[in-house]
Amino acid sequence: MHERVEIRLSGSGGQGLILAGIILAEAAILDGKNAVQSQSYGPEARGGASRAEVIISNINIDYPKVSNPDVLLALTEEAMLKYKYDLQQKGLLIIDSGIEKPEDSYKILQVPILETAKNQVGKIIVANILALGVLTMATGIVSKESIEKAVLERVPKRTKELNKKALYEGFKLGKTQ
Amino acid sequence: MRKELQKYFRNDKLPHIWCPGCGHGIITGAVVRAIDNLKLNQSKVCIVSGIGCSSRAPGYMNFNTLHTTHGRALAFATGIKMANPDLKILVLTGDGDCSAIGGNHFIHAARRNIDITTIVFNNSIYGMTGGQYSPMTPKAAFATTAPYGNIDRNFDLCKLAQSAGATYVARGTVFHVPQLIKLIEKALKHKGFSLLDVVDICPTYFGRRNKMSSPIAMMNKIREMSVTVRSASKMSEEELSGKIVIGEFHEERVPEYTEEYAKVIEKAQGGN
Amino acid sequence: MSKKIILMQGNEACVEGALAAGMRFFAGYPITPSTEIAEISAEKLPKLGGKFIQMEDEIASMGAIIGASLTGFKSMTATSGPGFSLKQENIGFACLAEIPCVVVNVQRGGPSTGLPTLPAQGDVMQTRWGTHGDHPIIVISPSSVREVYDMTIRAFNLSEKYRVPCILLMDEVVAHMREKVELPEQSSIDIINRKYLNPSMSVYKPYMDYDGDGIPPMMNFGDGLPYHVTGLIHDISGFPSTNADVSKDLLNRLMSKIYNNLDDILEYENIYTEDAETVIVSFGSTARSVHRAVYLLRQEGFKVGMLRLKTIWPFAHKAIKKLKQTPVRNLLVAEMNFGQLLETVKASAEGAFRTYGLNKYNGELITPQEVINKVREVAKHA
Amino acid sequence: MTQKNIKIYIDEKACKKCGLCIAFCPKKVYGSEGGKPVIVNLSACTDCKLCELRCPDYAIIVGGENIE
Repeated sequence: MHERVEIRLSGSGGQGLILAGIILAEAAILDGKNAVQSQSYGPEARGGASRAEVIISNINIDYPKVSNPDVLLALTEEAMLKYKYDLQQKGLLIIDSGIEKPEDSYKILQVPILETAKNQVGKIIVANILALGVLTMATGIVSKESIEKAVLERVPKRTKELNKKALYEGFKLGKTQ
Repeated sequence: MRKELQKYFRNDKLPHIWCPGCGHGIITGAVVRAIDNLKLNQSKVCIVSGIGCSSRAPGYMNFNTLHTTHGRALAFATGIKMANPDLKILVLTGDGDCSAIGGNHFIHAARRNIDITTIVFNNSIYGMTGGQYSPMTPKAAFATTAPYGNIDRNFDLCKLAQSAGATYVARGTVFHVPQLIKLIEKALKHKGFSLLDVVDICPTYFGRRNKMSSPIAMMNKIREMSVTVRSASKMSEEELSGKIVIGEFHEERVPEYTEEYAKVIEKAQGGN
Repeated sequence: MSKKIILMQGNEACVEGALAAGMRFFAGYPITPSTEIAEISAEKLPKLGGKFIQMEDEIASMGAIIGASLTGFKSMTATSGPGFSLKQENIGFACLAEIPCVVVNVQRGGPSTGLPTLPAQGDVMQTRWGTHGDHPIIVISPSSVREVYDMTIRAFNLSEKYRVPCILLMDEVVAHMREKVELPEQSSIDIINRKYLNPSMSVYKPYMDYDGDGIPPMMNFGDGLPYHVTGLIHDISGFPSTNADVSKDLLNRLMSKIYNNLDDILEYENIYTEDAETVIVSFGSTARSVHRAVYLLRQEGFKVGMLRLKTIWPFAHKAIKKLKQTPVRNLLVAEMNFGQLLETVKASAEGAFRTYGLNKYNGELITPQEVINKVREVAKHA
Repeated sequence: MTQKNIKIYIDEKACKKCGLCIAFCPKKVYGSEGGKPVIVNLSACTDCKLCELRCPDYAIIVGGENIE
């Protein structure tokens, strides 16, 4: 893997992207790598475009911010338009099917994250975990075992099964491409 | 000074800095007598003050004494009481210190019902800085910063304390000293936030500017204007105008803050 | 053996470090970006029998920790921007009355309400001179989550040892980022506690330099002999004095107890400075960008190094002095402000180096690329 | 009712001559000598101790036991 991989997870406030970022970073640590997680931090607690950023590396991470993401996940069009400006030309853009696909030269993976969370898993609220499944399969940045362990350690006990199901649906969606 | 009271004073620091006829010495004497009557453990008493003439009192008193910043005595005292609830905490404060710069700390200490006895040396003026009007200066009174008469409306500290949540509220005066000592004893025995508003005299700054330059004239004014809570209850608002209502206004038993926090500790450590 | 490796937020590491150092009292008031420190303290302190209180404002919080410290509790408060401004008067009280306490300031953009959620390093001078009058103070600044943990412990140790408020100067980046950390076992941590007076003494003079080290031993309120503490200039017995010699002697002792112990207090890190022509001075999260830039520039063959200050105040003049014995010609001071530390570095350099500032104050962390660009520009001048 | 062996001690060094004791003694026990209280009518004293309690400077002791 690269010395330093930069991932940006974006969507609207309240979609649980910061939690997703934390879980992704924890999965990387479980894999024995270094990880730094940070977030944009606005005054609004809900709504608006929000992002979480994770840097994963085999060596020490000094500069803690994402400058040119290798991967951008966007769950809403607003977030995609706001945050794709500095995605690397060879980067990967993962977007929800509800978003109009941009005419960019990035590698684009468009999958029905929100719809699957709502209809297959049964709760739109687990879209963040489902997205992590997609991202894991599409990038191989963290191992499936570690992301599963990290998810189960972070989510509330009574939602473990639901989140596990979401993660596995994400794995499936990530693999289909 | 009476022999049995000497141990409560730092005798090498006396005489105090207060002007002739200043009521601060009377209140300080009453506090010490109340402590003696209750036989409080001297090494477990902690007296905290802010800034101003009255806040010099702890310096003369032989206890754990803390002379803090202007208006902040209750904040420091809250830290002490929280950390060590075994200590008996008194806050000695002036009317400006307590109700202006320290007003916010005052209402929140009352709201928490933390076990602190606050005694306000209420002489209606800033003495240390030379006679400016305070939130307790009566309307139309004169002060160096109110040369045309004070237009500010003044606080009723007892009403403020009670509505903020204080669980013992009383008012005494430097004229009615035997009653004052009893009120201080009651306040000290009360578990929770107790406020004692003590109507005090400042002949030097308040008196001179308001045609009462002698302490005797100021004392006479207190004597004339004082009515008991009981008599006041039968008087109209008009009749009460300008009067000083003295006695106990409020007393209730409400869970005390540090006792409530002890329950938080219990809960956090696995109890219920 | 160390504890398990986990992902931890800077503000969380601050509380963990404080608890490891023995903090048992926290008073605070919510303010971004320091609030998590209060929230986590509220949860964790009572579990250890410690006390947490949310006061009515920042002023009260500072007063409360001074009060608690006087009863023997290791005490801390945490704040940011406007809240740090409000604490200044009582920080001065703690300096003069020599009450150990730790004040965490998570810097955000200012002045005034400024940029509450965004990073800055604009409080460098306020930490030194925020309260009025001449006074000593110790300010230390971490660059990583693990260092937040270590430095919070160090803040308590320094504060207890020297009876001085110690300010942990963080910034929003370090406070809010989560990072992999490996915390040490409690048994491997050095803890320093305040000096107490031999309890057999029958008279206690709270400001008497019994041991000749400039640091008077303490006694807890309620533990025995009554004594007086005041924010007025006081003599060795603790009582107010306006005597000229008393005033002079007290201020001299307050200053010398810090300035006689600089070897113990000052910490800094030199990276590639031995052969560098340009050295970048930085601290806090900015130092991480600088580190990245130095790494990249070295790969290109640039003779560049960095000096990272861990102790901000007192200023590490000796670190600048040592650079005078190296080939360094340029000093570049990178900070998220208009150049607050730059002025001190310039004075310390005494003309021995060309000094430049790299200053950013738009609510964003300085990037490695910006550092690289500035180093190239400086190299052209040379 | 008067008590025979009541003594009043005035600490002249502590007294700041405010006159409160003289003015407010219910039995007019004190007279003034250049502002300082002097005892002019000891037999009238009822041992009420108001002068002692109201003295801002702790300069008065009323009663037998503590007086040298």
